[in-house]
Amino acid sequence: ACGSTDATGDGGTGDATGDSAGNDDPIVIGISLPLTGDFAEPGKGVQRGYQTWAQVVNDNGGLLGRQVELKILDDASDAARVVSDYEALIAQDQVDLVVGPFSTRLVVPASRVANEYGMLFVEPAAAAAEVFENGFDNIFYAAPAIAPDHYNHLLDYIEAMPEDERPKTAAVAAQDDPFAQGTAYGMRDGLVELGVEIVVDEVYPPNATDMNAIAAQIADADPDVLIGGTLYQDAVNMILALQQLDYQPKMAMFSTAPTNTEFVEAVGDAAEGVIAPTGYSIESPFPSNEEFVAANIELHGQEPAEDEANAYTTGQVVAAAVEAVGCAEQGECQQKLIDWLHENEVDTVVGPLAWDEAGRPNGAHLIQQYIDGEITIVLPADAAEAELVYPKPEW
Amino acid sequence: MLSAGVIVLNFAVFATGWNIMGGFTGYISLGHAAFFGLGAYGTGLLIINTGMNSFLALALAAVGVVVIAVPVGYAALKVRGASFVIVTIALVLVLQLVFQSWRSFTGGSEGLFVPRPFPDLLRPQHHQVFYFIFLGVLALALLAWAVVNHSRFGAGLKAVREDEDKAESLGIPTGTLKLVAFAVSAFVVAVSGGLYALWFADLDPIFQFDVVLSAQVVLMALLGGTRYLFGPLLGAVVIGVALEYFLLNYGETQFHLIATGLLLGVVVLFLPDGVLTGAQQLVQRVRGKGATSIREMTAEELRAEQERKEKSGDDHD
Amino acid sequence: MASDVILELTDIEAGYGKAALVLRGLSVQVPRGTVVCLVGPNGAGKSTVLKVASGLLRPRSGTIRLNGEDVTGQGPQALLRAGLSHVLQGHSVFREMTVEENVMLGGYSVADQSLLAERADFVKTIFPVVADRWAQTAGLLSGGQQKQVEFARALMVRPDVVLLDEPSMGLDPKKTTTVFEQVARMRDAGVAVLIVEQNARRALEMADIGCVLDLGKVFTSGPAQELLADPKLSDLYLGGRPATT
Amino acid sequence: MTEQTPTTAVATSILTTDRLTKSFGGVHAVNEASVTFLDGKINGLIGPNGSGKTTFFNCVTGMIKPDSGSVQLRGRDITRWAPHKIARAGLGRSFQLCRTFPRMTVLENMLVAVQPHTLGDYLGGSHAPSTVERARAMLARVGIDHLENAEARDLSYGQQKLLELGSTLMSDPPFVMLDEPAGGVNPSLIERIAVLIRELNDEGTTFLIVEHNMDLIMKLCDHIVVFDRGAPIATGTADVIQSDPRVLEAYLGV
Amino acid sequence: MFSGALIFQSLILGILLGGLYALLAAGLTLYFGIMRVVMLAHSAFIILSAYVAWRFHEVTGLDPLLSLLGTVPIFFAVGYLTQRFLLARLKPATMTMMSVLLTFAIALVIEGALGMAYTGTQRRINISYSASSVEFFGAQIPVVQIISFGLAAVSLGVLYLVMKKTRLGRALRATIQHPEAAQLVGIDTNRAAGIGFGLGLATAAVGGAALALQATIYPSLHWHWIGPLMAIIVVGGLGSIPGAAIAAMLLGILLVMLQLPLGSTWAQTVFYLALFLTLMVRPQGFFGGRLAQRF
Ligand SMILES: Nc1ncnc2c1ncn2[C@@H]1O[C@H](COP(=O)(O)OP(=O)(O)OP(=O)(O)O)[C@@H](O)[C@H]1O
Ligand SMILES: Nc1ncnc2c1ncn2[C@@H]1O[C@H](COP(=O)(O)OP(=O)(O)OP(=O)(O)O)[C@@H](O)[C@H]1O
Ligand SMILES: [Mg+2]
Ligand SMILES: [Mg+2]
Repeated sequence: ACGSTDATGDGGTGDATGDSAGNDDPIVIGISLPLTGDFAEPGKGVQRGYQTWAQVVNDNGGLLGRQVELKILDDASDAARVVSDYEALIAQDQVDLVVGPFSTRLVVPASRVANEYGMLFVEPAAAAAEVFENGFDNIFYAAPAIAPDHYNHLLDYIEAMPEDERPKTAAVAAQDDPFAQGTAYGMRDGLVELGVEIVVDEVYPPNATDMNAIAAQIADADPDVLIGGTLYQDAVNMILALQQLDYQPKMAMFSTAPTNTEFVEAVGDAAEGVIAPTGYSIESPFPSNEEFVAANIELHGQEPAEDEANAYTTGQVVAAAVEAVGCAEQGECQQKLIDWLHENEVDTVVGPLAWDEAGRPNGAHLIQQYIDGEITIVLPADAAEAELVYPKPEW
Repeated sequence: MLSAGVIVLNFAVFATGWNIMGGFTGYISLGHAAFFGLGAYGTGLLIINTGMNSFLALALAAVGVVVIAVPVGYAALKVRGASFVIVTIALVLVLQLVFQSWRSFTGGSEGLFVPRPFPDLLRPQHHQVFYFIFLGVLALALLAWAVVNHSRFGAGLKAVREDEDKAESLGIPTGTLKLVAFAVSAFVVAVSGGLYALWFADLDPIFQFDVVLSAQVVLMALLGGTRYLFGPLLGAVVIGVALEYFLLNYGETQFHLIATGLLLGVVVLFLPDGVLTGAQQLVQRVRGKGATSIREMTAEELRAEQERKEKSGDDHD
Repeated sequence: MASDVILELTDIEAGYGKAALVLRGLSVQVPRGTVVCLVGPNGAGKSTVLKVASGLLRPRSGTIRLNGEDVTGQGPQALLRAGLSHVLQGHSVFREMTVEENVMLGGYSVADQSLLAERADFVKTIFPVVADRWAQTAGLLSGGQQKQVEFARALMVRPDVVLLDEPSMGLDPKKTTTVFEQVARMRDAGVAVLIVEQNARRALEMADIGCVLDLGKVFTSGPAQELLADPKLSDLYLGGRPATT
Repeated sequence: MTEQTPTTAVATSILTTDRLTKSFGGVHAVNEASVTFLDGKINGLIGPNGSGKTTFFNCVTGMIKPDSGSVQLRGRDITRWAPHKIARAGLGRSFQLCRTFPRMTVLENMLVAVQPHTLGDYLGGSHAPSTVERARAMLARVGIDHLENAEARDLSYGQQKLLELGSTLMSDPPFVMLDEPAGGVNPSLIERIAVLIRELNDEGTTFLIVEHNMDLIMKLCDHIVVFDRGAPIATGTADVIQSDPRVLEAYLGV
Repeated sequence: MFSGALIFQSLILGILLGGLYALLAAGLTLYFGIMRVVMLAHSAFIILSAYVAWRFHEVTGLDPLLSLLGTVPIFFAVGYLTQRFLLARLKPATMTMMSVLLTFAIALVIEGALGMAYTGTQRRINISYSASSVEFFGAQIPVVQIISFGLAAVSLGVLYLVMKKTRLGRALRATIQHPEAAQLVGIDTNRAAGIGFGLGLATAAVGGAALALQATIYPSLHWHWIGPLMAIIVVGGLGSIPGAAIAAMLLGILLVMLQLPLGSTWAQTVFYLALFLTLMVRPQGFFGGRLAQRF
């Protein structure tokens, strides 16, 4: 057995292997996270979210009256390690439950292991459509929507515009990453159906730092809408490059990046008017949210971001299933949990979630926009804090 | 942990295969990760696209890699030393690019899932099976190395390592020998790659075509000693275990990188000929036979002896 | 004579790395303005003597005196500054540099540019090939041509002691004559020359003192002419009967 | 064409070049050289430094490709063959700046020189005892048998030249080309080398020797070619050469 | 098809990028030219310097270029010491091969250290003129790229003069070609080699700062650079600084131009194609560098 056993709260750390018979010893939940390597940053966020969740659960008396204990291994963002980690957790350490790591790349192999051991596998990260096409019944995505559906609200909004005001042309630049592309192409295909012409459609490798060439093409085509299938830094670079070429879109959207707290510092005023989908916002109106935000700030000294929220949501989903089914150990219990989740809806910090047979959630993402330097929810109307600004101010 | 054992064995096969080229000819290739990756992807793609038997696919893939290795080797072996190293590095980098970009065929950065050869085996058994398969392959690789080492083919390769032009003028077809060695070693490495694919099932360009992987393997070979049959194996065990250790104990930091680096540095600086050589020298030191190269007889005595010989007429042979 | 001995090696023991001794308690003296010629079988230790004398190889014991000062253990640069230069055996041109750069590097330790230019012109006159190939890469010259460049390089400085390791090797008869002439000139200019030659007869004919090395010891030494005359030595070291030309 | 002297008229040629030419940039290293060397004889090739002897060697042995002209070995055209093919055709050569395998022992250096021919040989194990014996004997003949186990890089310059010579003779090729075998070799050893060469020649090996050591050349060679500026200026026996004014002027000096 | 304006724009960007490549490759070819060292850690040092520039800006808020005042001398010293105490220990016979591994090790250590200190997060300097650009015949030229191009041009010029015109340059080359003989003409061979290496790293320092101005940096970024740089110095002819500069220029332009039709991933392969082509057609490289294959 290896790795850091991580019992949150005041509860001291204890080794979590083997005998989970006596009903008062803790429920051990195994997780492997990319705490180092390419995905270290989001990985740490997810870790915070899980820790916050465990904290909250334990403060409220635990699950089935048992304390919750997280057993977190580092996979160094390496698919090879993810697999061996989950094996170790399930086979050696005999953890009672497992939940997902971060990033599609790591979730896919991990979910396969879980599936082979027949374990329930709720995961906070893999939004890409492909994840749900492996025919596994044990996987559940704990977020409002999978990548291609992120912009649905925005598409509705555009459709609602009068014909002549609608944007005519759009450019897509997406990183070669299943999630980033998923979001961008969801929007792209939606626009195409609305008769918008795609004038630039570029893919760049994950390690690309030089956006000048792509920017040059976009600037040259000068489309109304800019869709960035981005993670974080690539968005910043693209915006800088486009500014250098002084191209001004009417509407510019980027996945993930804008919700990152550092975004504004990085691009300055250029942030104004930028649109981004998000599965979560601090202001989110759903009941359990306040508790979550408070606990996260208390525990980690910072406001939760989407990664934390997704992890927390994952926790809530698992918890709901466990409480409902009334068991949490390996064996036939797992199948019960799986079946229950397929039937029922769960209330979470990102709203009520239900899943189709492949584990796809049924919701759509909130649409946010930077207005007066603040990222504000603009869609859907019922959750909106302000009107969507179109066309956006120059950057 | 069984899977760790499999990984170490995999390294051992890889390193031994590498040593068939690097050890004999002294051409340090940092490009063998390319053959590893090609072997892995080749096997995977064959199974997926043709649905043929896994091990048949493995064999075909390995042969395919040889077919690729020959022209590549032909180009790379035209240059010596630095240029060769650079080419081999480039080979890995370019393949990584290609396999990442060519989504439709390779699955791109989403990676590739290789169906298991024994779908109905549970994972622990699965590991066990592969543990022994790898053991077998390792034995074969070692055998291959030993055969070359004792053959005159090997002698020719060593001559290349020492002075290629001289070797030529002695009638050694250096070009051909190098190419053969390159192909053979590519083959072995490809097999280890293919097996890895069958065992691990998830392939990703970033991890399969990785220069660092090459470097680690070279490190293993050097550490053990490229002039010895079991050198690479020894190195693989040491480094394999060490890497595992660093990752587990310092995983949260990038320390394992630093550790690998330091290890490599130490080996290159202080054990460039490997621990086995070091050990051997130590033994000699103890035995204390400092073979003197300087003649122990004055020219006078020598001449005298000569005359005696010539009288007794047993001059030559 | 011992008074104006400028280079003096005493009881030198030296060897390479951990291998056995090569020089086994050897002593050589080189007086000002004389040519001392070392001869001996291959592997006797002749080059090693020169390497020790010029600081390339540290002796395990024994002392080296230059101009009466103990310079044991000092490096080549120090000794060069103290007025000792050494031309290596075999081929030591800077292969990838032009003949010019090679020759000029010979004067690396000389600051005065005009002086260098002057000496450069001089070596050009005695070795035509140096002039002809001035701008060409030295490594591409023929074996003998390279030796000439090396010797020319050595002529760029005017030291008190010169160590020459088989300067005539690979040179055709004419160039050999030139080289030996130059050595004689140096002597006449008061330079002390310690020369190793396998072209033993010609070397001894020119030298003042001869010194036969074997097994890393001095086998015999004495006035060059006497050594030449000694039939046993001829037989053992100098190669049978005198040259037929 | 170069003049043919009575001695050579009878003997058949082993190596013939026809207007062989190689120039580097402006330098005509070998310039339309048409020469003939005699089978079963000890041939000499002399000439001033830079007259093209080594380049001639390199062209003949395939180490560098001539610009034009042809090389014939026993009437067979070997122009532009790969070096190892030429070596297998029975032509061995030594290098002027000696090339040994530095990290192999003296004995190994000798053994590598004995090249396998069939695939069987290649995969076949280490050398036959007889071969090893021959290697030892050869080492004794060139006078470095006491260094058998020393690594080549530890040898003195002259010792390396001797090793070079030994390994060249090891595969006993019928035709041996030596580039300055005596350079840096101790005179008494030179005599032994001379003896060795004679013996081998009596045993039927043909030699082509480049040397600046006139004693050796004049003592040994039956047939001498004098090069100047990349082309032969005189051909014949020792006495013929030594009395040739051009040779005196260009090479020996007076 | 692409509009003339777009192509012109790309051409300009290509030239500027080529300039940067030229500087980064120069150091690499320098080590090789004088010491037969394949310096795999070169790009790692570049990234290191970039990080220094970034931190410097973060902490002091001053212009990142000012960090050069510190990094250039420090890197020089580091290079000097690296050569004296690490590379000098390698056997000359196996120098080329072993130096690859040794510098590889150094690269890993640097990458690891950066990772430990600043995590794997991507960083980018954000300064007043990051987004500004000047108009040039209808093409928009980013200020930062003009700056880095200028830096490259200047340091290249200096480097070239040092190598060709100074005693030092000669001493350096003599040292690698025949250390013993070099000592005997009075060259302090250790010092010479050390200085050479120092110079190389100094260029890395400059290159790093230039890079930091216009791109994102993260610890493992050096892998992204080393490949193209290696390709450049082979195409240019190992050891030839002008060769490297020309090759870098050409490939840089080609890269940006090809990004239009091929997209940036495939465009990257241009470096490797050029590399393999060179080996096939002219292994010693296209500009000078006659001796590539002998080492
Ligand atoms: N670098 C070295 N390492 C180990 N041993 C060496 C080295 N160089 C020379 N030797 C040994 O030291 C002895 C003397 O070498 P040295 O070069 O002084 O001989 P020499 O008299 O110059 O012979 P030659 O006339 O052939 O040049 C030789 O037996 C040689 O084997
Ligand atoms: N690779 C080369 N590039 C340029 N010039 C060369 C090359 N090789 C030889 N040369 C020139 O060709 C001429 C002949 O050289 P070669 O080595 O054949 O002379 P050699 O007769 O062997 O002289 P030596 O007696 O000094 O060995 C010389 O002038 C030399 O400078
Ligand atoms: Mg000597
Ligand atoms: Mg020659």
